[in-house]
Order: sequence, then structure tokens, then C-alpha cells
Amino acid sequence: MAGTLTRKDFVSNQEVRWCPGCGDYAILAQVQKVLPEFGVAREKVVFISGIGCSSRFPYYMNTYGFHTIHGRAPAIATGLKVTRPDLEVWVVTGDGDGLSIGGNHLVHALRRNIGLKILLFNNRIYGLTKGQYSPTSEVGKVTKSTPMGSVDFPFNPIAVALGAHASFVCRAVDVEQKHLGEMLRRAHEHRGGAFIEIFQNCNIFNDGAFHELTDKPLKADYQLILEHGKPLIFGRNRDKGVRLNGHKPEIVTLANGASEKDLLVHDETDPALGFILANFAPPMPTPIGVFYVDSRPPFEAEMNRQLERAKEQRGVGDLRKLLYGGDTWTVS
Amino acid sequence: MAGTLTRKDFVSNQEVRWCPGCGDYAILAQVQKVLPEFGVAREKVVFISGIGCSSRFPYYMNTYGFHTIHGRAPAIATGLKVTRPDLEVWVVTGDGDGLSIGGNHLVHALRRNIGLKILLFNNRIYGLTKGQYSPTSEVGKVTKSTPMGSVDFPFNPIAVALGAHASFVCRAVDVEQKHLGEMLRRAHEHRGGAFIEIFQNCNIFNDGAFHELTDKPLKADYQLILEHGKPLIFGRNRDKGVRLNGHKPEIVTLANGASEKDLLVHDETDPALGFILANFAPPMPTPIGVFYVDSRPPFEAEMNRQLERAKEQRGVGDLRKLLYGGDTWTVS
Amino acid sequence: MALPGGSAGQEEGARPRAPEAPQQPQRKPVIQRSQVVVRFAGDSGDGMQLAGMQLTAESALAGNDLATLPDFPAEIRAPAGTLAGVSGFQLNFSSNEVFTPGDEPNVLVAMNPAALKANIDDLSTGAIVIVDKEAFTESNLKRAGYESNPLTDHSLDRFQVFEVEVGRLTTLALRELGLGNREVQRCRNMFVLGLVSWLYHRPLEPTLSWLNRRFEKSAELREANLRAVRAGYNFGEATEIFASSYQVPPARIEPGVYRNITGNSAVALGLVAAAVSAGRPLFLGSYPITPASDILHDLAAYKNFGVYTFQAEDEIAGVNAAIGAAFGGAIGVTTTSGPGMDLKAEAVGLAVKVELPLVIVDVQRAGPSTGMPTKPEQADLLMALYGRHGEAPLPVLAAATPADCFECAYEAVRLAVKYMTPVIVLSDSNLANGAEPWRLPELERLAPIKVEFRTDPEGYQPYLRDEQTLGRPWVIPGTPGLEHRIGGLSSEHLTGNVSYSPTNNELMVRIRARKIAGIARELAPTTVFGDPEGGDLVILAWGSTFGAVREAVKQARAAGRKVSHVHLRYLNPLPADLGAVLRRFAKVMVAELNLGQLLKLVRAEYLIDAFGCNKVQGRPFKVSELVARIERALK
Amino acid sequence: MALPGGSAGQEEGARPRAPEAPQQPQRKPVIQRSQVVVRFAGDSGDGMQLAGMQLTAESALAGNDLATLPDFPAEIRAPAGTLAGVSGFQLNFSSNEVFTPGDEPNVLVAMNPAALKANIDDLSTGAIVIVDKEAFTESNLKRAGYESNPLTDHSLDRFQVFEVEVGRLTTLALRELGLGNREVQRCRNMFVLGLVSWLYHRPLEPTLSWLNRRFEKSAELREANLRAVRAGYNFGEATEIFASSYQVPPARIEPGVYRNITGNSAVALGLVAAAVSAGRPLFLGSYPITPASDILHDLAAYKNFGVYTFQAEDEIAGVNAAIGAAFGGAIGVTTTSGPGMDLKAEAVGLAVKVELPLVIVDVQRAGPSTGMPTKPEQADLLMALYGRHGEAPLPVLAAATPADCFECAYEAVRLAVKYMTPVIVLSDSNLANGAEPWRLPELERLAPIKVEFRTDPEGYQPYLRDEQTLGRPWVIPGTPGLEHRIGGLSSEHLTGNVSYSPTNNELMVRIRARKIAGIARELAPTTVFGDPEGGDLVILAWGSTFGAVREAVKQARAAGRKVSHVHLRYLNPLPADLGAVLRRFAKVMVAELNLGQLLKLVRAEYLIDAFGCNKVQGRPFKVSELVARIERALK
Ligand SMILES: Cc1ncc(C[n+]2csc(CCOP(=O)(O)OP(=O)(O)O)c2C)c(N)n1
Ligand SMILES: Cc1ncc(C[n+]2csc(CCOP(=O)(O)OP(=O)(O)O)c2C)c(N)n1
Ligand code: SF4
Ligand code: SF4
Ligand SMILES: [Mg+2]
Ligand SMILES: [Mg+2]
Repeated sequence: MAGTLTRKDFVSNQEVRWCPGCGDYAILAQVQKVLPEFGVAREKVVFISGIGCSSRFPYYMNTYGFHTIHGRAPAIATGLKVTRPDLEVWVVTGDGDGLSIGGNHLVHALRRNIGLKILLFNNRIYGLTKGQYSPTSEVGKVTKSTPMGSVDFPFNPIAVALGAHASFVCRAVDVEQKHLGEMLRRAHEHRGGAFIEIFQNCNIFNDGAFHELTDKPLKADYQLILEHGKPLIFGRNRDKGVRLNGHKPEIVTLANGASEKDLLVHDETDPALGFILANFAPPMPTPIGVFYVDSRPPFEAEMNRQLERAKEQRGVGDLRKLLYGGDTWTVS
Repeated sequence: MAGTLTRKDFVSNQEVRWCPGCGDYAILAQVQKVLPEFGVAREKVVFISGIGCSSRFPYYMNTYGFHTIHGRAPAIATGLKVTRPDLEVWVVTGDGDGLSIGGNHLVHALRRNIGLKILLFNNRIYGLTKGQYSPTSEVGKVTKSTPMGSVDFPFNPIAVALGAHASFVCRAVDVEQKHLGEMLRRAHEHRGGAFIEIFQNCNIFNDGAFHELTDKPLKADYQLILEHGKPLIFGRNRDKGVRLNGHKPEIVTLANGASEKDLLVHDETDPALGFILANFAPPMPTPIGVFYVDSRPPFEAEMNRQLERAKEQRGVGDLRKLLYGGDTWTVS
Repeated sequence: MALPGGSAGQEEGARPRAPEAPQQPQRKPVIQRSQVVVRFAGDSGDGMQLAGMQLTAESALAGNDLATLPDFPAEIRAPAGTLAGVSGFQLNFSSNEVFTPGDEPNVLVAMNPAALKANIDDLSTGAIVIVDKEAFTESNLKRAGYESNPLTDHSLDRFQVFEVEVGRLTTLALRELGLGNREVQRCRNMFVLGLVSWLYHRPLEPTLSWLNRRFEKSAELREANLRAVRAGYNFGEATEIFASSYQVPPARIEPGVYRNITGNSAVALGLVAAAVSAGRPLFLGSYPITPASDILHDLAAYKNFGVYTFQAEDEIAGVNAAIGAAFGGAIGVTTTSGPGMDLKAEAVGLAVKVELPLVIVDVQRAGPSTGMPTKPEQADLLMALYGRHGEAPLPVLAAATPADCFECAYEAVRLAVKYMTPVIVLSDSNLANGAEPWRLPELERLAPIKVEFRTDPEGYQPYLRDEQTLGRPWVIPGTPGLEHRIGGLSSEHLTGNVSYSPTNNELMVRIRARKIAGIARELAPTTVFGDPEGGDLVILAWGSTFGAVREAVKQARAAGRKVSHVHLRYLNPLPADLGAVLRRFAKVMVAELNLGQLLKLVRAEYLIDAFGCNKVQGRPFKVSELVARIERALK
Repeated sequence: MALPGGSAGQEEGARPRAPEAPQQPQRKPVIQRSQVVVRFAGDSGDGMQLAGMQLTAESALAGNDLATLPDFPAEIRAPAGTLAGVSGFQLNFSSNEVFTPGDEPNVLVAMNPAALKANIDDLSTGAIVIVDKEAFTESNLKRAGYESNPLTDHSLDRFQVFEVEVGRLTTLALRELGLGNREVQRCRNMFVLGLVSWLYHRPLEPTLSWLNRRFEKSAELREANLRAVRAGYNFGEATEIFASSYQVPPARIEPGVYRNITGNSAVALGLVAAAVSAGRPLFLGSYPITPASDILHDLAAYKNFGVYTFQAEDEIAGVNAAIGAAFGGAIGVTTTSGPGMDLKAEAVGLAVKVELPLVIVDVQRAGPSTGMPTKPEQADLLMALYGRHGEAPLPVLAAATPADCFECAYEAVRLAVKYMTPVIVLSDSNLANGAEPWRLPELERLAPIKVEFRTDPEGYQPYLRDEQTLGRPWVIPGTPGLEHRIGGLSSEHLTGNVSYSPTNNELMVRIRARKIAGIARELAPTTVFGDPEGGDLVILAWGSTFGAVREAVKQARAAGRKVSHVHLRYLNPLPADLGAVLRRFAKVMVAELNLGQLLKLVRAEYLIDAFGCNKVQGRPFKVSELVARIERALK
């Protein structure tokens, strides 16, 4: 059963309705590709989304799905996961849905460590409402609602997640299919809440927002792939590395005297390092991969353990005793 | 006028109605003490709060004040500050008001760098609703709503503010009056949004939550006072220091071979360092003081500059031209 | 108190109960009374709620019918001794059926000047006032805003004032225990409880056994409290201060097992009972808010019943989490008060659209905005009905008494899962904190709640409806072969696929409306208290006004007025026969604690020229107000 | 279109207008028509909205009265060529007064098979269908779900079908410019615009000058578009395909300066005009949502008018920021649609309680929940009135036409600052995107909006009310000596200090209610279109149904029916004379795009047995539907 599932089993019969060329297609394709590999029965998988282009996602997955209201997917998913820890619950959200109107639910789900796998499709724009800037849009962005350029300093979703003490924080890119697949697998395997920021190109309203990370000639110089226990090396000749000067990062060229062992070695378990990496801004490269992981127990496990413990300690609830058990008196 | 104001000028005629012994009194006293020193005319000062014990604050200040609804003070204050940058707008909120229901408005106000001075009274409990746990309560806390102990991993408000890229982040303690006064002054002087977490004792529902930081015999060993450019030293004999081992902090004893110059020197302008400090957990001491400052321009300044620029470029709006200026035709 | 349409305590069928022997021999003259209203008042820290609750327990054991009303101070703890800090508890016990906590206390116990000042105006001439004389110090008088001492300035001359040195007498009684002064002073409430218990021949057993339980772990405090209560009792008997005591014979009460219950506790129990009947876990997603928080607190203690309580980051998350839980097959519930209801509107609309079961409990408080959070009002009715964008109808129920909260909560779950719809239950802060004796239901008689998740893929469609109820099938994730997607967009009949078809949209909007309207089919015919065939005036009411209206109607009928009472539990849909019933009366008056909300519905629905009897003072109706209003209406 | 109670375009006073000379000589036979309805339909990317807007501009210049209706595809951009991606624009132009975009198009321009399929059922026999023949490829037919080619399978026989090779002809026309194929194909809309312009003798000037402006910075594209439009025009004249062309003489239109305006743009302009009149900055706190976002976009461009636009993190922040701005003395506004209204409820209640001016614009869309975001409905009325906890009344206005949105937005600001209250303006997606010619107001005639902040400390009290309006004084921070605190808790009359006094609470609740009810004093008497003295039937309506109802009533009256039309702008308070007016009619029918919301109000208020005419299809009423309904009602 679960073992024999293929990509096709996860494709629903609904016509996919994103703009041609939208990065959402690539993400959908990868999710449909890797899910069967996880060996979870299809009926145990649920996709919950808010509102936005990205939030159409559940319709295209032949699993259980709930396309809810703007920003609330993490809250709805919380109620589901807490009462049904047997389910694999994925949340699909956008930079507006997840960080603007739904920002609070997101950070609370992360701090609580609800065992949700949260995919935040970050295209740095509101797609569905046709192109207003979002909380991840850069300062100065000219959009329909900011004709003279935005004056909002943007969120860095990775930093927000780390600030909320998420237990698994990573970043992927829509078109880096293999890496994205790995990240999905890591999220699936993580016992607890997982936050995955996925850079996603909106070719209609914000085309090329991540072109440095996706354009062949550029990306090797701009992308820094994080691997636990490995030194931070990048560049098309893999000749650039990142070193800490005190607690400040700097780029060094490996040829020029600096050697691999001077380099910062990635440690997924260190929140401070995660935060340093999250704050990499040009000229530093953009890290992708897992920034941080911790293994504290998920909320739903603890909550259900309390229910079990209560049953052990007080016996499975007996309604008669509950009603008749207090200070009663009898009139006869 | 403004120069000759005294504490009494900022005391309103309303009876203060916190529980006797509540930490809110100390904060009120200090605010009323230092405000006159800032030389801002009383009528230019506005206090805006949400709902909670702490949010009663505006009633006791003889300034303009608005006791709004639960969690929304930062949003209301944003509208006021943006249109009235001439005013000094203080926000008073609690750990529930500001981080639970109002968490999203708080982080958005911080990332935008709205020039608000936000005082978050953190008593790690819901005071007004009589003692439920809050998003800053520790795991395992037994309260009315968590008879078997809370299973929520708490927020660290400083980390949340840093994750949102607040431009000024500091921490104070209700009874550390002088230090609190300094922090208020720093917040006042900061050009932009300031976030001040104030540890506040709720002696009714969460008494002694910060006793290690306030009890005379203990506090020297538990409190680490941050000062820009100074090494991190603490302990009742000022013989303990903090050193970085790679990017991981550790405590060293100054007598035992380690000398002051090995110690980590505080740098308010470094977000990574701020995050390292924010994550100090026992056995590390609890830092108070300014974690992080940056000097990016406040939102309201940029926004008003756009309005000015529009007027310069297009002339002050002429209603007739606006209505009659487009594609019109005349029927006669 | 008789429930609307219920049977507890109704005069027919109730049998007289053997009076209990008084606790200890009483030697002073004894006067018979049929009803007494006692109010305890003191500082928040004085333990007045506890004293009141125990007098209630004693009165229940004495066989009286009763009703209570706690009156908490405004949200912030005011400094000791100030008016803002006064906490009160009122108990009405009687040898007749009781419907309200009573308009005017016969006895006021005032632990300090502020407590006296805050309450004295509610008393009528001749009432008993017991004060803790020692608390009438200069500074306390000032804090309460007294210019001169009322104990000496003759301003209390029209009352029977008893000045008792409560503090000193309690200290004396506990002398040997070596407790600190603070602990001793904390027992003052038990002293006055003992005193009042003596005065009205209350049996002390419930209090004594409660103290034994409560202080199980501290022999010292147990002993102190036991001594204090006995000292008060003996003080009444021993001293010359009271010339006589009073006896209130037991009421004729329907046989059964009783307990005291507040509305909030009853909601919690009703929800648990329903979840047990349904065989499903209960999930409460809630955010604390006065006066609803206690439902969360109560439910948090029922984890061994499979009850999940999730204190969410806000009300929006609370209701959405409940929707998520319902999607997964749990009984999803959210509890709140007015401001929280505002925030839940969008999610409730989603639940209406996707047709998932959900129960929303709104414990109303005085508004608008923050208003008076501890005070009652009934001004959320129209919001419950219409407070969402689009056409989003749902059933609305209102509880009439604290015990009725059990029934309403239970019924809400039943309707929610039967019709696959969110259901709103309206309570208010009167019911929430008020207590009454509750005749416990026989479990076998609870309406069955059937939950059958569909598992058969054959012919399954997400919006294929039950022909009777028009409810759609509840299919939960984890069911193989029934994978499907739901959402807030307009969706196609049967398949549930996203659809923008104009006629399909109208079809779905109308089916949902019909589904809710159809619930009227299963409502019992309207019961009229008074003249079912019609008369001069009928008072139509809903919610916590039940007791006051019923009592007022009784009194007016006793005075020969042809006035009746109809009390609604179902505000949407309204009972099918309601229009016909109302039309039998010459006049229809709608009594409610708002500016006329049910009134609007009734006028629109039946085109009857009904008029309102309204009050928005953060206080329940007084019986006397209603009686006067009835007289005016009949003129 | 005539505004309800307005004067633009009313038959009396309107003078005939000199017909414009056609653009170029026409040699084919010319047929006279009094009214033509054209619908352009194509893929989202085909530029149908632009073609429609330009034909509108041309028709305006030709002196016709007109009305338009854009029809956007559902929110997500569907793949090219699919039904879900079809975008339409309908224009009704006439030599008579025009009230609606027309029920059935006389001409359909379909750029591909999906556009044909999605629209063909709306056409009546004999209608003209112009198709881009080249787009009818195998794959496009399949994408549209056609089994066989409608151009060859005779399924279109009852229409006049004109197959044009739009792509090839456009390519030919632009040959010399050396543009890429994509750019060339983008000019196809101008080709068909030219063709239709020829067919109906539309003057091309507005289009030509618009193209010149629009492509100011790209000579190449400008030239391409100009050539395409001319090529289409010449193609009509030159080829044999059309045997004749049509002329629609100008309408009698009230003199004045006109421009086309959509409802959303009119709201934005009305708000700016009001802020200018008030002499205060305007602050918009908003969050994007279909179909309201364009108000935000428009206002964002008016920064030189002192307009602040704040795209908030959500609707809650949007409205709260507007309240904060109002506290500081700005004109605080928030704009949204249904789901956003749900979220604003709590803050609106706060504004009611603290009595600060605020304007809330709800551009209604089809619900409940996410519903059909691009489609119109009028189902937010009861929410506007009652969608907040507690007694929290406020004025509610509804715009009748796109241009009327200007008046309503302006009036809302006026009422808000005069009465110190939040005001809700209801629009809907019909009005928001629909356009009509707007006779520009004379600025001197705009009602004055007086804002006078109190600065005098002498005798100041925060809730000391104006005797006339009952509004409280607006005092802004920065005013020396008037420092004060406001908040959501119940507050004392005059001082505004926190108060839990029961009678004070009732006083304040009733004063606020009276304040809003008192606005009725300044409403003009109700205008009846038809028989002011009464008749067989009156249709009561509100909002965007104006045009359809007015046209239907006109037609029914022309057929001799004694039917009248009353259209409401003020939904709360209702005009004082409304009951009396309605009672003059034998029957009262309330027409609205919901299940009967105004109907409930009217029945409750006047006890009139009014009945509903309702539709919830995400579509406006058709005139023919209403005419049929009138006939049925009169039977
Ligand atoms: C309560 C509410 N407010 C606003 C909207 C309108 N809305 C829908 S999606 C969206 C933003 C989408 O942006 P994002 O989350 O980045 O998703 P994207 O479309 O870019 O994938 C908005 C504002 C809504 N549906 N509901
Ligand atoms: C919408 C809404 N939900 C809930 C409440 C109830 N409420 C008032 S204050 C509060 C929490 C207060 O906690 P905190 O912000 O920590 O303030 P504190 O009282 O501890 O100072 C809650 C839940 C409310 N007033 N409004
Ligand atoms: S608008 Fe952007 S994000 Fe949305 S479907 Fe199109 S390309 Fe994708
Ligand atoms: S409950 Fe706690 S926080 Fe509130 S006033 Fe009392 S001591 Fe202070
Ligand atoms: Mg986006
Ligand atoms: Mg707190």
C-alpha cells in the first residue's frame, strides 16, 4: 500500500490553475515526487492552506486537504495535529498569508513546536491580489500600493522563525529540485514542527526576485549550501569560504592563504550560528539548507501524554461519577 | 514650560488600582520620574495601551492616553505616530497583550521601525484575567488553565524582537529603578522604534518570577548588566566574565587565569551578539540593558518624506485638477 | 428553579421534604419566614464568595429552593478598603420555588465601610445589617469615601444594625493555635458564616465537611476555620445581640439527586457529557476572557475524559484550532465573550461554508467594546445571528438558568454533529457565575448523539447530503479512499469542487439556509406559562432573564393579571408555532437586557406590534421592575 | 445614469446633444439603433478590459448614455485558453437614459473558443458574434472543452457570426515595425476595438489620444497600437464582411463636464475631496482584498494631497491604525471586503464606544467565507448593522452607482466628523469595477465639512456633547491643557472616567443610540420614482441594484403597471418618512442580492408585510428578471 505509492497517486483530478511559469509548479512537482517515498499512507496525509496563489496547493494533492481562510492555516492545522497526531499535516502558506495576516499563528505554532511541516512560499509579493508588496518585499519596492516605493523594512523569515525558537528551520529554492526534495525529506523526518522557507518565483508580479540564486552563471557565487559538520564553502570554483572574525562573518578566498580549517563549520544545533547565517546580506552569499534543528518534544506528544497520564492517574473518565461525584444531596 | 515640568505634572487624578505590591507601581513611578527630564511638553506625550493590568497605565499618566482593545495598541499607535510624528508615543503592553493576541502587530511595528517606545511588562502570566499562563510562562507552569502544567515552549521576547529586526531592543527590571530610568531615556533618545522588555513582578499570580534578579543576595550572581564597549563581567565580586568559545558563550572566573581582555566585549550594534545574549539560559546570567541598536530611519519619517516629495514633484494637491484633470468631456 | 419547559421544581409533582433538625439546640425565640435574601460583602480578599457558597450548600441541605448571584469587583484588584474592591455574594433561599437571587437583601453582612457603602442602598427599611465594627476605622472610612462614621451618625437608623467585633472574636477563638495575624484574619469569613448560619438555622455539616476536605493538607488551617465557623455560630446563640432567630422551612422540591452548579461549570459538564455520548474526544480552543474563562479552567481538569484544552494565542486561533479538530473528527468547541466573538466571525463563516460541526459559546458581558467585563447583558443576539459577512445562518441557543447551561451545551453538540453546522450558545455573566441547585440528569435519558464517520467510498461525494437533515457526510482524514478537499470558496453541489457557477452558488446558499431552518421541525411546541389559550399580555424572553420574568409573572398573576410568559431556548430557528402562540395575546412584550434585539426578530418574523422592556445597566432585571412594567403595559 | 435623488441625466432639463461627425467617411448602408450592448471576451492576457474601456470613452464622446460591467476571471490566473481564464467587458450605450450594462449583448467579440463558450448562452437569436478565427485551433477547442468546432458544426446558426483572422491581419498591419510576435499579438485587442468602432460609428479620437499618452515612452508600441486600431477600423469599411454599419444617436444628457469613473476610483476621490474640504490629512489603513484593493492603489497615488496610505499586516491593524490616526486628528479610513469586515468588528466597536470619527468602506463580494471573491452580492448589510458585540449602532450608507460612490464616501466623512462616529459605506464588486459617465460636481456645491478641534480648556470635558448632534468634542494630542484619556471601558457621562455605575451605563448606551438615530433629522424626504401618491407596488432597493430596478420599473410603467421605485442611500438610520411612503402602496417588494436583509429591517421597523425579490448568484439582477418578477407580484 503505502510502500507502492507513486507520484500519480498524489495528483488530484483538479486542473492546476497557476500562471504558466509560476514557481509553484516546481514545488508541487517536487512534493508529489517525494511524498510517495516517505511511505506514509495517502489517507494519512493532510494539506492545509490559507489564501493566496500558493494556498491553492491542497486542491492539487490527492490527499485530504483544507483550503481555509487567510492566515489561519497554522491555527487550523494545530487543532488537527493535536487531536490527530497520527496524521502527517503539511501547511502551505505564502509570505503574505504566513507572515502578514498570519504571522502570529505562525510564530506561535513554531514556538509551541506543533508537529506541522510548514512550507512558506516566499515570492516577496502578494500574487493572488495582483501585486502589492509583502512583508518580505525589499525597501523601495514599487508596487500598486507603493507607487513611490515601499518604506517597510522587510522580515527575514528565517530570522523570524529563529526568533520564535522554531525547532527546525530551513530554506530551499523552487527550482533547486533535488535540494528542495532533501529539505522536504528532512522536514518529514524531523520529529516536531518544521519551517521551510521556499524562494518561489512569481513570474507575473515579481519576476526574477531570486534570479541570483537560480540563474546558472550567477548562482554558484551567490548560493551557500549549508551542510551540517561541513565548512562553509561556495563560489563557482568552490574557492570562497566564510570565516568568523569574532562573531562577525567574513568571506575569505581559499587560495589566498586561508585554508578550509579556518572556515566556519556549520552546526545545525547552534541557534546563534543559525541567526548569524540568517542575517547574511550582500556581499555575503545567501545560505540555503538547514539553519537550525533542535529535538525538543513536539507539543502534541506532550499534550496527549497529559491526557494519558490523567487517565492513568484518575481512571478513564466516568460521566456518572463526574456528574454525581461532587457535593450532592438527595431529595426524596 | 516643558523644561519646568516635574513628576507631579505627569500624575493624573485617577486612583491607581493595581494590587498592592504589584511591580507596575515601580514602573509607573519611574516613568513619571524620568519623563519630565526629557523636556517634552506634556501635551505632546501620548500613552497607548491594550488590555491587561499593565494596560491600565495610561489612566495614571496626566498626558493624552488611549486604553484600547486587547493586543492592538501597536497598530493604533502606528496610525497616530505616522500622521503625527511630532508626538512622543509610548505603548504599554503585557506579555499576553503584546506577545499573545497582539504578537503580530508588535513584530510588524518593530520591523517597520515605527517610532514608538514600546514597554512590554513581562510578568509571565495573565494578570487581569486572574492567572492563566502566558506565552512567556515556563514549561510545566501550573495555572488555572494548565492544571497538569503547561506544555507550551515559551517565547523569549528579546529574541522575538531581534528576529523581527527591531531597531532598539533592551531589557529592564521593575525594581531596578535607576537602570530602568536609563533604559527609558535610551528609548526616548533612540530615533525609531524602541522595544523594552520590563520584568515585572505579579505578586498575586506569579510572585517571585524574577526573584533571582531582584533578591539582594542573589542578583549580583544572576544579573549581567550590558554596557556598550565594556567586557561582560558579573558576580557579587565582579569576578565572573563571559567569553566566546567559537560562537558559543561560556563563563570564566577572572581569578583563574582568565583576564578581562579575554572577555566578550558588548557591541550593541551587532545583531548576532544580541541574539547570543538573548539566548543566555542558566547557568549563564540574565542580561539586562541594551541588546541591540541600529539607526535605520523610522517608518514615519520616510512616509512623511514621500508625502513631501510628492508635493514638491506634483505640487500640493489641487482638488479641482484632480477631479477635472483626467479624460473628461463636456456636454453643453 | 424551574427550567423553561423542564420539570425540575415544578409545583405539580414536587413533594414536601422533611425538615432537617437544626444543628445545635436553639433557645431563643424562633420566627418563621418563607424566604430570606442574604448578601455577604467585603474586600476581594475577605473570602465573601466562599462564605456565600457555603451558606448556599447549607441551605440546599436544609431543603430550601435557592438562587445565588456573585458580584465580583471590576477586573483590576483595587486597593483594600476601596469601593472598587468590594466583592459580594447574594443568596436567596426559600420554602417556595425561587427564580432569582432576590431584589433586596434581608440581611447584609458588611466586612468594612466600603462594603457597607456599596450595598446599603439596595436594602429596604428594617433589613438586618451585620458589620465588622473593628473595620470601621478612620482610614477605612476615608478610603470608602465616608465623611462621618455611619455607625454613629444615625444614617443607618432605618435598619437593624448589629455591630460585631469580628476580628477580635475570631482571634479569641483561634488563640491557642498560634497562627499569625494574617491567617487569623482570613478566618473572619467563617465566623460571619457561622453567625448567619445560626441566625437562619442552617445545618453546618456541609461547611464542616467542606473545610475538612479543603484543608486536608493543613491541620492547622482546618482547625482554625472549623473553630471560626463554630465560634460564629455559638456567638449568635450565646450573646444577647440577636433577640431571635429565623427558620425557613424546606421547599417542595422534585425528588432527585442535586448539586449546586454555576453556568460555566454546567457548560463544561454539558460539553463533556455530549462528547462522551458521541464517543469522540472534545477539543476546546479558547483564549481567556472574563466571564468565560472558567469554562476553559473546568475543562482543563477533565483530561481523563479525552478532553483537549488548547489555550490559543487569541480567539481567532482558538476557533480555528477547533475547526481543525472538527475536521479531524473531534467535537470542536470554542468559548469566549463578546470581544472574542467579534474576532471569531470570519472562522465561523468558514465553518458554515464547509459545513463542519462546531460549538461556539458566548458568555455575554456588558458592552459595547470592553464595556463592563464582569457585568451581564444580552446584547450579542443579533451578532450571533448576523455577525458574519455573506449569508451564513446557523442555530443559536440561549440558556435560561445556570443548570440549563448543561442542557444547552449538550444540545448544541447534538445539533452540530447531526446537521454538520456550527452552533452558537449564548450564556451571560449572570448565568456564568450564578449558581443554583441542579437536579442531575439521568444519564440514560440524555438525547443520544450519534457520530458515524462515513468510510464507504462507494458513491461518496463530499457534499452528498442526508435527505432528512441536509447535513453532509463527516469523513475524517485517515479514511482510505475518501481523500477529498474542502474550502471556503463557493463549491459545487455534491462534488464540492470549486465552482463559480451562478446557479450552483444560489443552490448552495439556499440549501444551507434550508438546512438550518429545518431544525425547527424537531423543536418541541412552545410552552406558555400562564394562559396557553391567550390573555392580555405575554412576556417573551430568552436567556438569564428567565427567573426574574417568571417570578414577576407569578406575582402579577397572583394579583389577578392575565399575563403569561414564553421563554425561548432556540433563537434560530424560532419554534414553528411561536407566531401563532404570540398572536393569542392582546399584547406582546419582549423583555431583554439590551435595546430590543429579539424584539426586532419577532416583529420582522410575525409582524406583531410587540414592544420592549429593556435594561442595559450591567444588571439583571429586578422582579419589582418587571412587575411595575407589567402594570404599565396593561394600562 | 440618474442617481437616486440626484439630477444627472434626469429627463427634464437634459438637452439634446449635437451628434459628432463620424471619424471617417462611411460608405456602406447605415442602420439606426437606439441602444447597443457590446461584450468583449478573451483570455486574461488579451486586453479585453482595455478594449472595453476605450469603446466606453469613444461612446461617451459620441454623446451616448452608457453603463459598463467588467467581468474578471476568478482570482487565480488560469492557463491560457481555458474557461476559467476568460475575462469580459460589457458596454451598453444608448440614445436614451441607460441604467444597466444590459441583459443580453447585441455583439459578442470572442478572442478564442473559451471566450465564445463562456458567453454564447447570454446572447439572443440574431446577435452579432465576431470571433478570431485563427484562435479556433484544435488545442484551443479542447482546452475550452469543445467536442467539435462551433464555427463549423452549425451550433451558432442562430447568430450572425463573423470570422476574422485577427492575428494575421494585425501582423500584416504591423509588418514594417519589426516587432516580436508577442508584441504583435498584444495589439489584437486594438484591432477588434477598431473594427467595433467602425461598426457603430464610434469616434476614434479618445482611443488615439489615449494610446499617445499611454505609450509616451515607447514610440514603437505606440505606433503598433495606433496602426492596429486603424487597421481594424479600415477592415470594417473595406471588406465585404459587414453589409452595413449602425448608428446610435446621442442621448439627451444633462450639461456638464463628464468623465468615466469606476466605483472604487470614485470612493478614493470622494475621500480625498472630503479630506480637502475638512482641511485634514487623510489616513487609509488597509489590507489588500478583492474587490477593494483598487481604492488603496488609487489613494496611494494622492500623496500630494496629504494622503497617507498604510498597507497594514492585516485588516485588524488597518482599522486600528485608522482609529489611531483619527485620535491624532486625521480623517481615518479603512477599506475592505466581507472577510475583512469580519475582522474589523472589534475595533469598530471601540470607535463607537470612544466616539472617534472613522469611515469603513465595505466593497461587498459574494459570500459566505471566501465565496466568489470577484462576484457581487449585497449580503453584508445586517453585518454592517449588527456585526459587533453589545449595542454599537452606527450610520450605514450604500452607494447606488459607481459615481454615487463619490457622494457616499464624501457624505460618510461628513457624518463621521460631525457626529463623532464610525460610518460604514457599502459598495460591491459591481460598483467597484463598473464604470459610468460621471458628471463632475461643482466644488462649491460640495457640502461643507467643518472640523474644529477644541482647544479651550475652560469647561472642557471629554464627553461634553454638542446639544444638536450629541457629538463629543474632538480634541487632539498636542493641545495644551486638554490632556485626557479615553478607552473601551464603560465611562462616565461628561468626564469619561471609567465607571461601572449601572444607570450611567444605560445613559451612555442610550445617548449613543440617540445620536445615531438623530441623523435622520437631516435626511432629505424619500423620493419616489413613479407614483409618489402611491400605487399597486413599490420596489424598495439599495446599492448597486439601482440601475436594474429603475430600468425594470420604467419598462413596467411603460407597459401600464402602477409600479414605483424607492432607492435607499441611508440604511441606518432609515429616513423618517419611509414607513409612511411605503404604506401608500398596496404591495412592497424589497429587491436585493441576498436572502432578504433590508426586508427584515423594513418588516421589523414598519410592520409592513413586504416580500423579497432575491438573488445570490454572484451576478446583478437582469432587467428582464425584474420585469417578470413585477408581473408576478402584481398578479
Ligand atoms: C481576511 C482576508 N483578507 C484579505 C484577503 C485577500 N488576500 C488573499 S491572498 C492575499 C495575499 C496573498 O499573498 P501571499 O500569501 O504572499 O500568497 P501568493 O499569492 O503570493 O502566493 C490577500 C491579501 C483575504 N482573502 N482574506
Ligand atoms: C479580545 C479579548 N480577548 C480577551 C480579553 C481578556 N483579557 C484581558 S487582558 C488579558 C491578558 C492579560 O495579560 P497580560 O497582557 O500579560 O497583562 P497583565 O494583566 O499580566 O498585565 C486577557 C486574556 C479581552 N479583553 N479581549
Ligand atoms: S500571480 Fe505569481 S504567484 Fe500567483 S500563480 Fe501567477 S506567477 Fe504564481
Ligand atoms: S494581578 Fe498581578 S499584574 Fe495585575 S495588578 Fe495584581 S499584582 Fe499586578
Ligand atoms: Mg506571496
Ligand atoms: Mg502579563
